[in-house]
Amino acid sequence: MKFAARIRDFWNEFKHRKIGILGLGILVVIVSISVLAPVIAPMDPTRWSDVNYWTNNPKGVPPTWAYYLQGKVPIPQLYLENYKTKLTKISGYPMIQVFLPINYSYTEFPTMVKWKINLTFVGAGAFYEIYIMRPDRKKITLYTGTATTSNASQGWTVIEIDATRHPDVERRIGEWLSSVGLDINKIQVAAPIQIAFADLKLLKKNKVVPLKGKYVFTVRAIAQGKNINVTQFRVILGATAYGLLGTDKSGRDLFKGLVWGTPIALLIGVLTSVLGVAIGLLYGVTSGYIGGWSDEAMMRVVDILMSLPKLPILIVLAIAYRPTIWLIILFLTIFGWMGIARVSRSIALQLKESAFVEAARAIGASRKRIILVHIIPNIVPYTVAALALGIPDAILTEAALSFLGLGDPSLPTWGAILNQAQTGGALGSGMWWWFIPPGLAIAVVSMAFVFIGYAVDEIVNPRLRRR
Amino acid sequence: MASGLGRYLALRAVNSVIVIIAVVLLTLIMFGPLVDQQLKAQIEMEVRQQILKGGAFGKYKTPEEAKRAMQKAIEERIKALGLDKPWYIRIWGDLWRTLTFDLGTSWVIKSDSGSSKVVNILLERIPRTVLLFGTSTIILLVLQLLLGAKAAATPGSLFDRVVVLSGLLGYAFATWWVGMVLLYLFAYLIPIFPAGGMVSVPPPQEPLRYALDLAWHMFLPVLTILIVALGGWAYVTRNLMIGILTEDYITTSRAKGVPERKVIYYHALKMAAPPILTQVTLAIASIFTGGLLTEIVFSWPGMGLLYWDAILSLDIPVIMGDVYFTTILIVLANLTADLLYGIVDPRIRLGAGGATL
Amino acid sequence: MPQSDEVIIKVENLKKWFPLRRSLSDITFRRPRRYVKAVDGVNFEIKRGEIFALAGESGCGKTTTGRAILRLIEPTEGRVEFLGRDVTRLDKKEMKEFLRRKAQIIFQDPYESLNPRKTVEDIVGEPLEVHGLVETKAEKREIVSKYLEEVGLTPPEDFIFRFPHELSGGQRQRVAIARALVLEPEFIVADEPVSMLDMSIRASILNLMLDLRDKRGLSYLFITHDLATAKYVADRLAIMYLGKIVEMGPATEIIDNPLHPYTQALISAVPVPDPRHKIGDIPIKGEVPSPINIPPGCRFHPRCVKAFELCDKKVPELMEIEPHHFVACHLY
Amino acid sequence: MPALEVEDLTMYYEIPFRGFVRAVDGISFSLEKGESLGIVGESGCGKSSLAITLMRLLPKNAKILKGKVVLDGINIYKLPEDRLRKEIRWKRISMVFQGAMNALHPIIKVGDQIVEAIMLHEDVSKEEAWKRAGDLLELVGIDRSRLNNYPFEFSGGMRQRAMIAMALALNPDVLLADEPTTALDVIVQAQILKLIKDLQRKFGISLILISHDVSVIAEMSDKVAVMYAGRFQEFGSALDVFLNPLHPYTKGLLSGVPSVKGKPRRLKSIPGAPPNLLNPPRGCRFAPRCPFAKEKCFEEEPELMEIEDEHYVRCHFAEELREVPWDASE
Repeated sequence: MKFAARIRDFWNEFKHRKIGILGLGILVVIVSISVLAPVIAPMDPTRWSDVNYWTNNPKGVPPTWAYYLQGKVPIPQLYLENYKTKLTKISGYPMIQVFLPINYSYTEFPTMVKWKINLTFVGAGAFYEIYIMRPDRKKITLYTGTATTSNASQGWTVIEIDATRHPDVERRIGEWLSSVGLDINKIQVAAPIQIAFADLKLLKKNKVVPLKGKYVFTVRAIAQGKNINVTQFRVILGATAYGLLGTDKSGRDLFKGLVWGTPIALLIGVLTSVLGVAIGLLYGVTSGYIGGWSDEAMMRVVDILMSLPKLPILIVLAIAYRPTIWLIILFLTIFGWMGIARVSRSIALQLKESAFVEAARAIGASRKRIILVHIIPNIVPYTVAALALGIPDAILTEAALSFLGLGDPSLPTWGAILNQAQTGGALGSGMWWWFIPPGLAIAVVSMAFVFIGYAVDEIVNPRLRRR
Repeated sequence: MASGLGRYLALRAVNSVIVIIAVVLLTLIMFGPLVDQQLKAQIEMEVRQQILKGGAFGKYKTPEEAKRAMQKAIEERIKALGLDKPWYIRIWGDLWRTLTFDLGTSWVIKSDSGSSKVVNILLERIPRTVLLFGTSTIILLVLQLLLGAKAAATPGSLFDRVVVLSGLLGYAFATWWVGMVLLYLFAYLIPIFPAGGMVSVPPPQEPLRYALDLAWHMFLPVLTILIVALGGWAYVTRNLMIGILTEDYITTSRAKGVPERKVIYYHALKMAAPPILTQVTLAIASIFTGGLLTEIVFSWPGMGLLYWDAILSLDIPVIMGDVYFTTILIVLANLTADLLYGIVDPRIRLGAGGATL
Repeated sequence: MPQSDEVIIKVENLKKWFPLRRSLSDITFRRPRRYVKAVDGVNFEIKRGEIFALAGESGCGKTTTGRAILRLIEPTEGRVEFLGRDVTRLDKKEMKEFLRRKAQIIFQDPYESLNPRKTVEDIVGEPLEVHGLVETKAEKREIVSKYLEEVGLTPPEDFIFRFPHELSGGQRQRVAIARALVLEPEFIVADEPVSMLDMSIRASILNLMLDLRDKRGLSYLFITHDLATAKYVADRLAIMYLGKIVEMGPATEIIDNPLHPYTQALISAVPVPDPRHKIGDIPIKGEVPSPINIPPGCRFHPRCVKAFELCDKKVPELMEIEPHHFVACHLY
Repeated sequence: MPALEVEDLTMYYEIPFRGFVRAVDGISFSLEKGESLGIVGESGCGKSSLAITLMRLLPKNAKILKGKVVLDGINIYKLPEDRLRKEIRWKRISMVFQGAMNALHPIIKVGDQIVEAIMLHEDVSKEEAWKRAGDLLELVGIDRSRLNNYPFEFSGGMRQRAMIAMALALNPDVLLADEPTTALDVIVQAQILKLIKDLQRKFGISLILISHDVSVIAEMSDKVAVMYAGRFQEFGSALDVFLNPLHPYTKGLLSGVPSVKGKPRRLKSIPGAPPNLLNPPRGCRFAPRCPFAKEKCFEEEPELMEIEDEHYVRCHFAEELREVPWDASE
């Protein structure tokens, strides 16, 4: 009852502080995001760094809304799977032709072209060719290949190719261009494959604009044997914008990364800070209450730990151990308790000499009782603010470590995303959606705790109040 | 009676030495096995090359014999270098070598002048980092004193609120990220500043132009550090000043007819200086580390960028050397702050407890 | 007055020396450790039902004496006989079961002596809990209420749930007295119990203490810097200077007829609430020396206006100059 | 013409979210040259607020509602800030604070602090000012060589002496001493009080002494004001107020003060505690604690009335209670 009353008193003070309420509001939002992450952004967070996981996403495209803001309509991600098959024979060998048509009516080029073909055949081997039929009746061969098998009776192959920047595709397009009297090296496009969608007349006038109309992706395969079949033919045309926050150069959905970064940041911040405060409190109180020589020694240890250069040592530890998130929390905790220890000690020293502790000794209270009943409860309020301020500190330090590429490599932490942005040249290629949101997220989460900490500190530590 | 300050500084110096030794020992313990592995692999390769190319290979009758001879030669080399002894014995030698600036050779990274000696690499980098931080810290100190004092003079005013808020926000933003944003805005979107580096390529020859070019390159990184740290520092000063401005001696000053400007910028600020310096001691390491990362963002070729390069190429000797010198710089900065503290506060200088009872 | 001849507490040659921290050079040059001789050989006794006041300026050792008697700080030397037992030799268990129950203390600052996070009930009830004297909450509340009534905090139900910051200074001091009484002690050290309180309520606290003495036969060691208060409450009075008692005797006798030059100076310095009285020159020289470097001989001699050649050589003994009136001065 | 005249001075503090505290409420008095006025009151009665209000040294959240402070014919509340600073402060009215410990700047040399006061107001050379500072230290019984010391090298008593020396540096007309001896031991207190008294006589300064200690006020003052809840409750000559108190509060206060002189008597206290000035009681502010209070006292606040010649009391029943001692209430 007394406890409840104290909480109510505290709340009455707290609710007058706009900044504290703002912090609390942000906190509620980020906690909700963390809890709802599997619903908002379904994915397996441990596969963040697994490039295959993101292979079908467009690479490095901005958020959809940014497109609309510019008054443009982005191309959606197109998955083409409805193909038609035609089986014939050529020189006695079975030949299969597979057609995948698309009515392309967009003003921009697809950012990515990928296909996946499952080819089965009976015989020694198979020859295949992938080409595109354009609305202007021009045919561009994009890729050719042969499949062989050691098992003479049954063979199969999967042709999965990202044609966007594939050297073979680039060469083929170059050949086609020179056949119409153009030089691929003089044309400015984001990816060579896009030329396959370009309006040839305008291209000759140095304008790279898509040609609207019906395109047909075609696979033609001939088997050196009795039989041939295509069991799957899928073409993915990459969108020019993606989701709420776009993708990075590996196609990772940055919105998902941002969402999943939230619980990770909270976990790191809260756990580190709580552990640090608990250790610091116990250490400080012990040191201060015992006093004398051991206090001196314990405080010297704190002094030295405090003067250690935190980041360089974390770098060393991270390189030596290749840490998981738990190990990082441990390392951060090691560096995160000394401040509290100092404060707790100095308060413990004051309290130890205070009249009410002396009064407790005079009535015969044991040392244990004095520490637990009279000293710690009087220090805890001071540590609440430190607890709140320790969280952004831990989050920022972890982010710094991840930014250096030394975080837990499997998880989508905000620092890791920023590291990828830095190494991926996000600034130079103007991919603001890659590095602005994660940094803002770090700041917003940190702000929540800084604001709450400030408000709490003003209440429990009234010396800072405006006079 | 200078013993007060002397004793105080001696204590801090002992502390600093312990810190340096602790950091070096820690890096040695952490990296010992890695370095060993690398060294041994290198020896093996060298010996193999020697035997294969030196024509000695033909002397051996069987491959086994050759292998045994090779193994023996490798072991001899290892023994000669003392690598056969366990790490906890060798570490003291390594410690001594490190402390005396014998930092060995790098694995990958070379200095601008082409040297592979870690010391040379670092000696090139340190002045650049010191330049960046020295400039930032001095500007920071001066501005925060002015802003903090002005905010404290009118607590609750708009100006004061801005200082408080920017102080709080300073806790929340990662310096290096702010650097990324500024760089994007002012080097890519509106290209008025260079996209990185310390000087243009090729650097201007005339000293004045060189200095201007340097300043132009320094502008954004320094601004970054200021944006993030200034609010926080000013906020600390403001809080100290607000406390001080309610003290009796300030009332005395006002009662004496001291102009308000002098009350704030002399009487009160003088009193705030020692605790501000204490705060600086605590903060310096954190801006320094924040700034090391800022170097990376701005490709400022100092000790921070060296961390980045060394991490990417896993050049352990360079990382060890960088850690060592970072520690030394931080320790020196702190000692300077301590020394200044002793100078501005006569109570420390003359030894506390000077009052007669 | 329920005063008897039974000696309840006897202090013999009590000393408390605080060692000074030795600097590095002290250790290297093997300089002897130096001490703050806060209490340096104090002797007195208090009878049952007696109020014995210890007065002096700050730093004279009066507070340290009070703490050392209760072993809230460990005395360096000497004997404290309390109810026939030597307090300085008690072990931990005896301390708790004997000294901590039979002797209590009231502090100067009622704003500091109560834990700000505890209610009045918890504060007053804590001694009962520590000593296992109550089993149920109801029992505790009943006893706490009884003592709150006794110290004038009525009705007790208005106070038990309050926190110290919800009380006035006088009320807090009453809570502190209730806490001291709840174990039914026989002896109380009152360390400047009214000096932090407003003038208008001091008398009520002093009167409460006097009433409790009359009702319960309590004995007090009353520590004060204010001789006017000492004269009002004390039966006997001792004046301390630099860790030693310089004069001791019946309170009115000492104040109306001081013999020691220091006592004389002290009394002449006390302001009087009468506009016809004006402060004159105080017969004393200089300032109090540091208790680290105590002057040889009579420790008051450098400041004494009546000092003669013997004073810096021989330490004067506390001697009975008039019946029950002890003075440590070579003049007598 | 009186050296200092204060009329209806009213000052309040604004407490965020809570309201206003009228710490100084309608204070009027006048002080002749060379006269000393003692203001006595308990903690929170507004006596220290009165001191800073008189000097116009108000904190940011304090506002003057009305009133004037006339010093030598000049209303200092009408003066612009910089004239006040240059012409009045320290030159006309200087101050000695409580605490001794903290009233001097801790890390500026004592000499420099005194010199600063001199040079702010007088056009003298640094050497001249330094010499005068030395003379002032000697005047208060400190060796002039100690000009070079910092305050922390002084004892409490010496610090207060140095403060007095600084206060006298410009021969002020009025010296305001706010609890000048509170943190000091009795002997030092007596010495400092004696020093103030002697110097006041010597230079013909008007003294305003503020203290919670009834005895100190009695020893030092010609006139006495008893302050309670932001208001003067009784005002008159020291002899009148102390020997013939008319206000019940004064009676109660005096009957609770022990003395080393005279026969022991049973001391009496005043029940209850001072009111919270955020919500002062209606009517007489002392009524809730006054054993003689009647219905009228809770409804109507009395004026400060001149009951006897030059003896003012703020009590409806001062006349009726004239002969009634405080004890009668029990």
